[in-house]
This record gives sequence, C-alpha cells and structure tokens, in this order.
Amino acid sequence: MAFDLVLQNILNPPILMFLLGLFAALMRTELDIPQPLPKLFSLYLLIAIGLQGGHKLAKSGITPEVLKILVLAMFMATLVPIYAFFILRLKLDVYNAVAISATYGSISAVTFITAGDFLHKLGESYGGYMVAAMTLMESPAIIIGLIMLSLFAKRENNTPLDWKELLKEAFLNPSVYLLLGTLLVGFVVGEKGWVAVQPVFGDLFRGMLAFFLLDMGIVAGRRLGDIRKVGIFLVAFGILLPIFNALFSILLAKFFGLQKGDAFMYAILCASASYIAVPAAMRMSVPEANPSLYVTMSLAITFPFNISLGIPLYYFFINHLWG
Amino acid sequence: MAFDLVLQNILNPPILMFLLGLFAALMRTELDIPQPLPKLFSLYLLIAIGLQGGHKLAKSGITPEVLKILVLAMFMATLVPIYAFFILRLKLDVYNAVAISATYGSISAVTFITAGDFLHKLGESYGGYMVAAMTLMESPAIIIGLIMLSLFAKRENNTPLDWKELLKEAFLNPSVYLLLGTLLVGFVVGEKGWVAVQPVFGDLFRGMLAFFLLDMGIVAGRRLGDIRKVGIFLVAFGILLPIFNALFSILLAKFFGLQKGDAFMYAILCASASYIAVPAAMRMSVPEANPSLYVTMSLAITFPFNISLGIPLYYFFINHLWG
Amino acid sequence: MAFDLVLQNILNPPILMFLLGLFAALMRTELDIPQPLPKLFSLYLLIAIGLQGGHKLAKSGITPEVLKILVLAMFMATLVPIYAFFILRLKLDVYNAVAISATYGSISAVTFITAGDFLHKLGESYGGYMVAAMTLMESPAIIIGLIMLSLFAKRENNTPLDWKELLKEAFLNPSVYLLLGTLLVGFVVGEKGWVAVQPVFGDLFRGMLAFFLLDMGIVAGRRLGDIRKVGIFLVAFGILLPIFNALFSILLAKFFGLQKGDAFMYAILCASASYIAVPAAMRMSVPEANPSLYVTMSLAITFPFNISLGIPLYYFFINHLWG
Amino acid sequence: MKKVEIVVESIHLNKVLEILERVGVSGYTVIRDVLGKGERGIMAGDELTDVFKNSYVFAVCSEDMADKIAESIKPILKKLGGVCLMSDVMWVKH
Amino acid sequence: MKKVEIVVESIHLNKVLEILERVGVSGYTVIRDVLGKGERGIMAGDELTDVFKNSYVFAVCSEDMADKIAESIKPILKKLGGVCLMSDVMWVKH
Amino acid sequence: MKKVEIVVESIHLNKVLEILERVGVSGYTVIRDVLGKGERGIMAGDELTDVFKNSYVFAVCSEDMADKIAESIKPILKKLGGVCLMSDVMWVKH
Ligand SMILES: Nc1ncnc2c1ncn2[C@@H]1O[C@H](COP(=O)(O)O)[C@@H](O)[C@H]1O
Ligand SMILES: Nc1ncnc2c1ncn2[C@@H]1O[C@H](COP(=O)(O)O)[C@@H](O)[C@H]1O
Ligand SMILES: Nc1ncnc2c1ncn2[C@@H]1O[C@H](COP(=O)(O)O)[C@@H](O)[C@H]1O
Ligand code: NA
Ligand code: NA
Ligand code: NA
Repeated sequence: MAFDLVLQNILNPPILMFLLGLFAALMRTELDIPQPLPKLFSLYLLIAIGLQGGHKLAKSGITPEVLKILVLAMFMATLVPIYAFFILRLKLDVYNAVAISATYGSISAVTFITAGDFLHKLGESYGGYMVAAMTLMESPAIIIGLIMLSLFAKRENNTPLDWKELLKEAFLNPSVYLLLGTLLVGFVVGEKGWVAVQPVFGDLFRGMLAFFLLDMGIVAGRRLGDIRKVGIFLVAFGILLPIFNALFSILLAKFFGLQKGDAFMYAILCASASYIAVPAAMRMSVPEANPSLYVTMSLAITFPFNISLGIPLYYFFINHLWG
Repeated sequence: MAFDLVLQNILNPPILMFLLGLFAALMRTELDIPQPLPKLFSLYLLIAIGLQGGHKLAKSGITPEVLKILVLAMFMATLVPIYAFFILRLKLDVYNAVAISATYGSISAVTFITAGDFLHKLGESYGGYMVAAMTLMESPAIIIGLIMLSLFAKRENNTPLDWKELLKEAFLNPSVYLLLGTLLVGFVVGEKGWVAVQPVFGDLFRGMLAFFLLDMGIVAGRRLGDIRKVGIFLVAFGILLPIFNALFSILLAKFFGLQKGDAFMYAILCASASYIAVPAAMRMSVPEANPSLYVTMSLAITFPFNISLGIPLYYFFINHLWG
Repeated sequence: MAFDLVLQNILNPPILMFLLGLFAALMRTELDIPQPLPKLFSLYLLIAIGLQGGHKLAKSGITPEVLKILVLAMFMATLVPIYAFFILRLKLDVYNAVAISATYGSISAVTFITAGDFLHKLGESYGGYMVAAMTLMESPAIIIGLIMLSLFAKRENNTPLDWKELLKEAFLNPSVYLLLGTLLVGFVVGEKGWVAVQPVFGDLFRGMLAFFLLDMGIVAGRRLGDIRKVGIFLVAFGILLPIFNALFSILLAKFFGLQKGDAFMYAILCASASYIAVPAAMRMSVPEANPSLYVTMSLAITFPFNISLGIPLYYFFINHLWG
Repeated sequence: MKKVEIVVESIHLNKVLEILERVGVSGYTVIRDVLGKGERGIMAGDELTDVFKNSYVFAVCSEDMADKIAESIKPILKKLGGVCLMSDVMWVKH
Repeated sequence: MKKVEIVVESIHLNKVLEILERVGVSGYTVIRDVLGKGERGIMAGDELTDVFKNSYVFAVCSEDMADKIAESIKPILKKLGGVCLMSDVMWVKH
Repeated sequence: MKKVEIVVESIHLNKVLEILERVGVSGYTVIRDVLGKGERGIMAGDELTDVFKNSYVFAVCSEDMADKIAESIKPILKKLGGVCLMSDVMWVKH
C-alpha cells in the first residue's frame, strides 16, 4: 500500500523528469538548461501557484478556518529553526548551525507544487489559502537564524547586524513578494480575469513543472558529488529532520482539525527546506557559513528525498489518521 | 461611468501585473526578469499580433476602408513628430527635441496590445488591418526627426547623415519587419495554418501579455526615480501630448467614418510613444541627445499613463461620439 | 502534382517562418533570437517528440516490425558515412572528409519534426518507434568517422584517439540522452501521465516549431554568405547526397515492407544532416577540419533544401511506390 | 595611472563598488558572471541558486587612490575572499 | 607589444572595431554587456530598451599601431564617451 | 607577479585549465562567451551550433610558473589558435 503510493508518485511525468535530469548529471552528459531558463520556469511556477491560490481563495472566502491555518503556519516556521539550531550545534559551529537551521525552517515552493500535483492526481485538493500559508513560512526562519547568531556568535570585528537590510531581505525577497502579489491579483480579478490567463497559468502548469524538474534534477545531480563533504551526520539530518517535522505538523493538524488535503500540504511545507531564498540571505548575512553545506543538503538530499519518498510517506500517515 | 471604465481596465490581470512589477521596483525587491526573457515575450507578442492580424485580414479582405485607415495612419505618423518638435523647441535644444518628438511620433506595440485586450474584455473588436496601420506608423517619425535635425542643427564636424543606414534602421528595424512578415504569414496560411499555431499564438496570448507586463512594470518602476531629472515641462508633455494626439485622432476618425473599435485602436497608436525602436535609432543617429530623457519619458511616464488611465479615457470619449 | 506538394509544404506556418527568418538575415535586419532562447525551443522540441513517441510506442507495443525498422536505421547510419567519406576524399583532405561524412551520416531532429508536421497536415502519420530509430541514428556516424580518421590520417604528434571521451560524446550527447529518456518517460507514464503534460508537450508543439524555425532561418541566412567559400563541389554534395540517401532508403523501405508514413520518416532521417551533435563532436576530436565547411553545408544548404523541396520530393516518390 | 582589478563573489560586489565610490574614482567597469578558482574552491556558477559566481571590476585611477583602495579592500578580501591586482596603464585622454 | 583596451557604449562598438580594422591590428577580443560608471553616469543595463550597456575590447599590437589607434579614437571618445587604456604586454608566440 | 592572459576557443577551454592546474597556479578567472577576431577569422558566436566562441582566462602567478605555462601552452596555441599574453602586475595580499 505504501509502496503503491511510492510507485504512483514516481510514475508521474514531473518526478520521472527529475530522475532523468539526475541521471543526466550523474552520467556526465552535457545536458544543461542554462540561465535564465530555470528562472523563467521558477517565475512561471510562482506566478501560477499565486494566481491559482488567489482565485481559489476568492471562491472560498477568508474564514476563521483560514486564519487558524495561517497561525499554525507561523508557529512551525518559528519553532523549526529553533530546535534545528540546537540539534545542529551538537556537531557544528554557530555560523553553519544558523545557516542550516534557517534553510530547514523555511520552505521549498517546488516541493509544495509537486505535492499538489500528487494530490491532484489522486483526485484530492487543498485550499487556496495554503499558498498564503506558504508565503508566510518563507521568511521567519531567516529572522530567527539571525537572532540566534547575535545571541550565540562572537562577531570578529563586532560589526552589528544590519537589521534593516535583513528585514528587507526576509520580507521583500522576490519569491515572497511574487507569491503574495499574485495571490492578491488572483483574488481580485474574478472569474473573467482568471479565464483570460488560464491557458497559460492553469493549463500549462503540469507540463511546465515537468520541464522545470528536469532542470532541478540536473542541478541536484551535480551537487550529489558534494555529499561526501557533507558528512554522515548532516546527511542523516537532511532526511530525519524533514520526517520529524512532517510527523509533528501532521499531529498538530489533526489536533486542530484541519482537512485532509490542507494537512498534507502543511506537512509538506514543514518538511521542505529552502534552496533559493534562504541561501541567498545567508550568503549575504552569514558569509562565515559554508554554502556547500546548506545548499547541498537542501538541494541534493532533502529535495530529492521529499519529492520521491517523502510525499508518499507523509500521505501514508495522513491517510491513516484521516482515513 | 468614466471611473467604472478605469476600474474595469485596472482589474485586469495584465494591468495588475504591471502594477505588481512597478511596486516591486519601487519597494526595491530584487524581483527581476533577466534578458533574454523580456525579449522572448516581446518577440512572442509581435509574432502573435502579426499572425492574428493577418488571419483576420484574410477574412475581411483588403477593402477601400482598409486603405483609408492606412492613409490616416501615415498622416498622423508624419504630423505628430512635426508639431511635437516645435513644442519641445520652446524649452530644449535641437538634439533632444528631435529625439523626443521622434519617440512620440512612433508607437508602442504593447500599449496597442493592452488596449486590444481591454476591447476584447468589453466584447468589442477591431480590424486586422489595424496591425498593418501600426507597422506603418512605427518608422516615419524617425525619418521626420532626422530631417528636422539636418534642417535645424549645426553638426559640429559637419558629418553628413548616413541616409542609407538610417532608412535601413527605420524600415528594416526588427519589430517592423517581424510585424509585416507575420502579418503576411497569417494572411496566406489560411484557416488550417492558423489552427495549427493557435494554441501558442492565440490561446496563450493574454497570459503572456500579463507575464510581460510584470516585466514592463519593473523596468518602468526603476526609471521612475529619473523623473525628477526630466523636469516638470517634460512630465507634463509626456501626459498632455498623448491626450491631445488621442483627441485629435478621434476627431479625424469620426470625420472619416471609422468604426468604433478601429477608431479606438487608432487613437491608442497616436497617443503611444516608442521605447524600443526609436530610442535605438536615436542613440545611433543623434548621440548628442540624452537617452535618460526620452527613454524615461516614454517608459516611465507615457506608457504607464496610457495603459492605466489613457485607455479608459480615450474609450470614454469614443463611447460618447460613437454611442 | 509535385508542385502542388511543394506549395502545400511551403504554405505552412513553420516553413513560412523559416523563410521569414532567412530573409531577415539576408536583408540584414537586426532581428535576433538570442541564446538561450533557441536552446529553450530545441529542448522543448526534443522533449515533446520523445514523450509523444513514447506514448505512441506504449500504445502500439514493441513488435517485430519495430525491431526491423531499428535494424534498418542502424544499417543506414553506418553505411552513409562510409560512402560519403570516399566520395569526399575525391576532393578533400582526410580531416574535412571525416567531419563532413560524419555530419551527413547523422540526422537532424528538426528536419524530422518538420516532416512529421507535413505528414500530419496531409492526415497521415508514423509510428512512435521512428523516434527511437532517430535516436539510434544520431551517433554511429561519429564513431565511423573517427575509425576512418585513425585508418587514413597520419596524426601529427601521434596522439592516440581518446576513445572513452569519444564514445561518451557519441552515446551520451545531450540530444540522444534526452530523446531516449523522454521516450522512456512517455512509454511508462500511461494515458493519465500524458494527459497531464499534453497542454505543453502536445498542443503547443506546432506553434513552438514555427517559432523555432524563425530562428533556424535567421541562423541559416547568416551562413548563406559562407557558401561561396564552400565551393561548387560541396554545394552539389549537400543537395545530391541527401537525395541519393533518400532514394536509397526508400527502396530499402519498400523492399522490407515498411508502412508509408514510416518509410517517409526513414527517408527523411537518411537524407538529413546533423548541425549540432556531430559538429560539436568534430570540433573536439578533429580540430583540423574546418567548421565553416561542415556547419555551413549542413545548416545553410542541406537543411533549407530538405525542409523546402526535399520533403515534398521524397513524399512524391513514396506516393508513387506506395500508391 | 594605475589599473586596479578586483575579482569578488557577485553577491558582495556592492561592497567593492562602495569602496571605489568612497575613494572617489572617476569610474569603473564591471563584468558580471565571471567564473574562477581560488583558495575557496571552484566558482563554476550554480544555475539555480546563483551561488558560486564572481564579478570582475576594474578601475583606472591615480597611484594615490589605488593605494587607498588597496587599504580599504584588504579586510573585505580577508573576510570574503577574492583577489585585487594593480598594474601600470596609460589612459588615452581625448 | 602594447595592449590597447577600450570601453565604449555597445551601440557604438562597430565604430571602434572599424578603427581597429583600419589601423590593421592582427586581431581583437570583445566582451559584450559590460557594465560601468564614468562621466556619463551609471551604465547598469536596461533590460528592455538595451540602452546603457558597454562593451569592452582589447587588441594587442605594436607600439606604432597603438599610437595610431589612440589618435583615431580620440574624437570618438570625445563624442561618445568611453575610455581607452594602453599598457605593456608580452605576447607568447608559438 | 605575472598576469597570464589566454584567449582560446571555448570548446578547448578545458585543455587550458588543465595546464594551469598542472603548473600549479593558485587560482584563475574565466570569462566565457567572449568574441573576437584573429588569424582564424571572426569568432562572432553562432547561436545555434555554439561554434565560433572564445573564452578568456587569466591567472596571476610567479614569473617561474608563468614561464612554465608559456611553454606548455605553445603547442596548444599552434594546434587550436588563440593568444597568450604576459604582463607585470602587483597582487594586493590581505
Ligand atoms: N591566482 C589567481 N589568478 C586569477 N584569478 C584568481 C586567482 N586566485 C583567485 N582568483 C579569482 O578570485 C576568486 C576568489 O578567490 P579565492 O577567494 O581565493 O577563492 C576565484 O574564484 C578566482 O576567480
Ligand atoms: N576610471 C575608469 N576606470 C574603469 N572604467 C571606466 C573609468 N571611467 C569610465 N569607465 C568605463 O567607461 C564607460 C564610459 O565612460 P564615460 O564616457 O566616462 O561615462 C563607463 O561606463 C565605464 O564602464
Ligand atoms: N592581436 C590580438 N589582440 C587581441 N585578441 C586577439 C588578437 N589576436 C587574436 N585574438 C583573440 O584570439 C582569438 C583566436 O585567435 P586566432 O587563433 O589568431 O584566430 C581571436 O578570436 C581573438 O579573440
Ligand atoms: Na521547512
Ligand atoms: Na504616437
Ligand atoms: Na543522414
């Protein structure tokens, strides 16, 4: 049954395209999707998910249920980087612990989108407000990380944190801005507006996801070689923490009575790790941390794990609890 | 009623995406759509509008009505840069007056396309020959500008104008060529040919326009800061001249008995200013003029004004006259 | 009747867009589709053709008929570069003879795709396994070419061929990998998987082909000027060899009882010449050969000939033989 | 005149430009997306995350200014890596 | 040998290359899409209109030719802006 | 210190980098997609087939190493074309 789910997840064009990209990199073919094409795909996916979410949200309305979910989202986005930090401190210096915990406290939009596609294939769905929850969960980890840094690190030349720069980085980073903005656009344009852009931002969605995951596979495959440098502790961390986060959030979701599809997407958000927004912020604010660690973990370990095994695994648990 | 039109225009995905881009730039998020993605969108829009126009033209045929419109188009494309030049000379040197008047004598394809989308949403339409009118109106302003230059400027080292280079620049510039070419392709391929490419060049059109206007918003937003340098005279010019051009052309259109949709698109063409073809020609042939003036005016003043307030305003007048 | 076919082939959006690009380059407009946009189109076309082929193959199954075609494909892919080499040696040195014969022994995916579009328009079709045949035919010519080289060339500093690098280049080159991979993906995802990506990789196909051929036209047009350098012998070779290859393969196909559509696509594969994979391999392994020769021949002579006149010509023969 | 050349991780380019501005050079030229290898490993560009990319800057200025740039840039090079080079050059003035 | 380096607005690149051809240099190398700042303000590239972008050219040649280039390029620099630098370099010939 | 600059057809870039690695330079910087003209004609880039494009590499190293690079690179330049330049430069060390 669980195996069935894995198969059903994997025999999907997006996941197969990811594997195709992964092997391309491992076998050192020169298959390459050069910039800015990956940027085109990721912009497209963010806009599409935002518009779709806004359109759904306009239909369902902003209810107390929605607010409850947003609070739960903020809660986990604040909590995860804190406990991740203390686990990581067992083995790492403050700088790397900060960068990695921030990475895991934030989310991956592509994991979210891939999971949504999995749900869609099973004939189930989730609320448009989950996109709002996702945008809320992108940034808090950056702030928490930098608070940890100022509490626990002795800055060499005592340069104080540039909080203004930092809050901007956290809350006005392009993906947060684009998701929120298009959520709003989708919310206000009404049915007629949505129909006008649906051939691009609706119908093409799943094919574009497959195209983009080919590239994600290539990039992840290239980083696989760096896993040796990462060490066994961090590899285990990159798989076990997401599972723990997912289980924890599933229990929370059950406790607070979320619907099945929403609970699943919530678990996915908690389990996923950032590989664009947070790394960019960390390279700017914590240059002492080693990007080969946090980028590799998030991109070459956690992302592939989540979209191949994590998605069916978390769904399996949820199926048990919600029936 | 006029306010209604403004709202109806603004609550449209393309315009909202433009505003989203504008605010992204103003709030200094790092949202960016790097080259050559904007080029992809603008090539796409030109090809799509050309093929659609050609297809429509093949259906309607080339009638005396069509020829009348083409003559009217040429007339305004020649007249506007002349009176614009003399108005500008009140405050500016010859070089800048030439460059700005040429900019306003030419047209903006994206304004045209956005206006077409507005019409479409109201359930009205325009003739395919308006695309031919648009291509006719792109280049004359460049020629007129350079005639003004040779009449009124004392060239320092008396280098004569390179007319050959210039006519090439004017009539073989990529957007003129692409519009004319795809108009022809759309004209000859027939219904079957159009159906083959419609999923790309028809169905995706409005979504791609929304995507592209996000970028236009970002670029316009970045230039907004330069408005201070432009000065109050030129800011006023950038709003009042388009309104004047629109009203003038609407009266002409009424006088010569154009249909409502055609008259509206004609007014849009006269009111819009070029920000790609003409600036490129001016930088080459009139390097003495300051591109921060003419690019900023066309991109950060006239373009946003036209697509937000201009479109409903001109439509309001036309509604009055045509009923 | 033959003229009818030519017209029917040319009055097709893809071919007209190719001509539009060709004239753009000849008239020296600055129309340009900058990298990586052409890469986006070629990746798209390869993925789409692979997925479509795999999907068709899953429906038809892998039959003895399929295996027969694959063997025929390998046969011609091995034979063509051998006789091409000896013809070329009449006038050229070993290095250039190797590079050009390898170029003509391999295939052009875009020619294949354009021919498929032509068939489609006539209401006929070909088997999905032809895509497998195409991937099989990409690489053997590289190997044959390099065997010729080690047999007939005296390497200056006696550096032995790097066979490992070479086999990798031949069999893991990006287009072979991508075609095979997506063929497999299309094969295993089933109807439901195909439906998910069809709006992108099915519906958009013909429009994207038209867009890409605009670029191919520009590039071919820019190379047209180099034809003088190529010389009359090679120009004739670039047209006559494809015709000969096509006729030869048509007779083979008739003899072995292939179906009409498959025979046509087989002839197209034999007649077409590579302009991406093989040139890349040759520049790496045979730097002594002059790329202006083999790239120009394949791109500015054989490709335009095949898609404009070759396609209807080969079809004309096939129509005669299959009735 | 001196030509000062600097290679630095792209994300920190602004810090270098700030120094040039502060010292008061009359101009500079920047080439983005430069790759490289140095003490901190290979910077071959990572398409998706945009890490591991350098920028290359050069500015032509008086020897005096060049020395000031060298002074101000040392702590940055120490913290963020990168290289700074100086050489003699003649500026063709119109 | 002399290395002549020139930064010029991309749209006027051809004029510089024409000079190099006329003087008869044996070759040159061009890097497009270079950014910069100088007398005429920031050239940070404008995605849409493609204004405000520089190109960087260098050519290695004899001192003689370098002087000729300097002479011919002065009026262009004056009219269109840009910089031209010269320095000593050794050309490793095979 | 010496600055060694090399322009080579992009497809052969790896051969140049291998030499630099073998000689043991501490680092290098690469600019891809450089255009140019030389003995072998115009390298203006061909969008589709990606032929006719150069890469530009520079490495700063001791005079000793520079000589070794020059030695090793000559046969490559002979076979594949390209140029190799050397000049004096000061490395600002932190
Ligand atoms: N010896 C060198 N020659 C040329 N470029 C260098 C050299 N060392 C370092 N670089 C450049 O400076 C960047 C940062 O150097 P590092 O901080 O030493 O890793 C590298 O990625 C190279 O682009
Ligand atoms: N002192 C300088 N050092 C390096 N590059 C410069 C310098 N001054 C100007 N440039 C470059 O030359 C371009 C044109 O200069 P200008 O005409 O002075 O605005 C600038 O955009 C820079 O890329
Ligand atoms: N004199 C020169 N100055 C600057 N770059 C050159 C020069 N000669 C050749 N090059 C560069 O080196 C490349 C290869 O040169 P070649 O092998 O002579 O064709 C050219 O495409 C140019 O980019
Ligand atoms: Na998370
Ligand atoms: Na106008
Ligand atoms: Na062939």
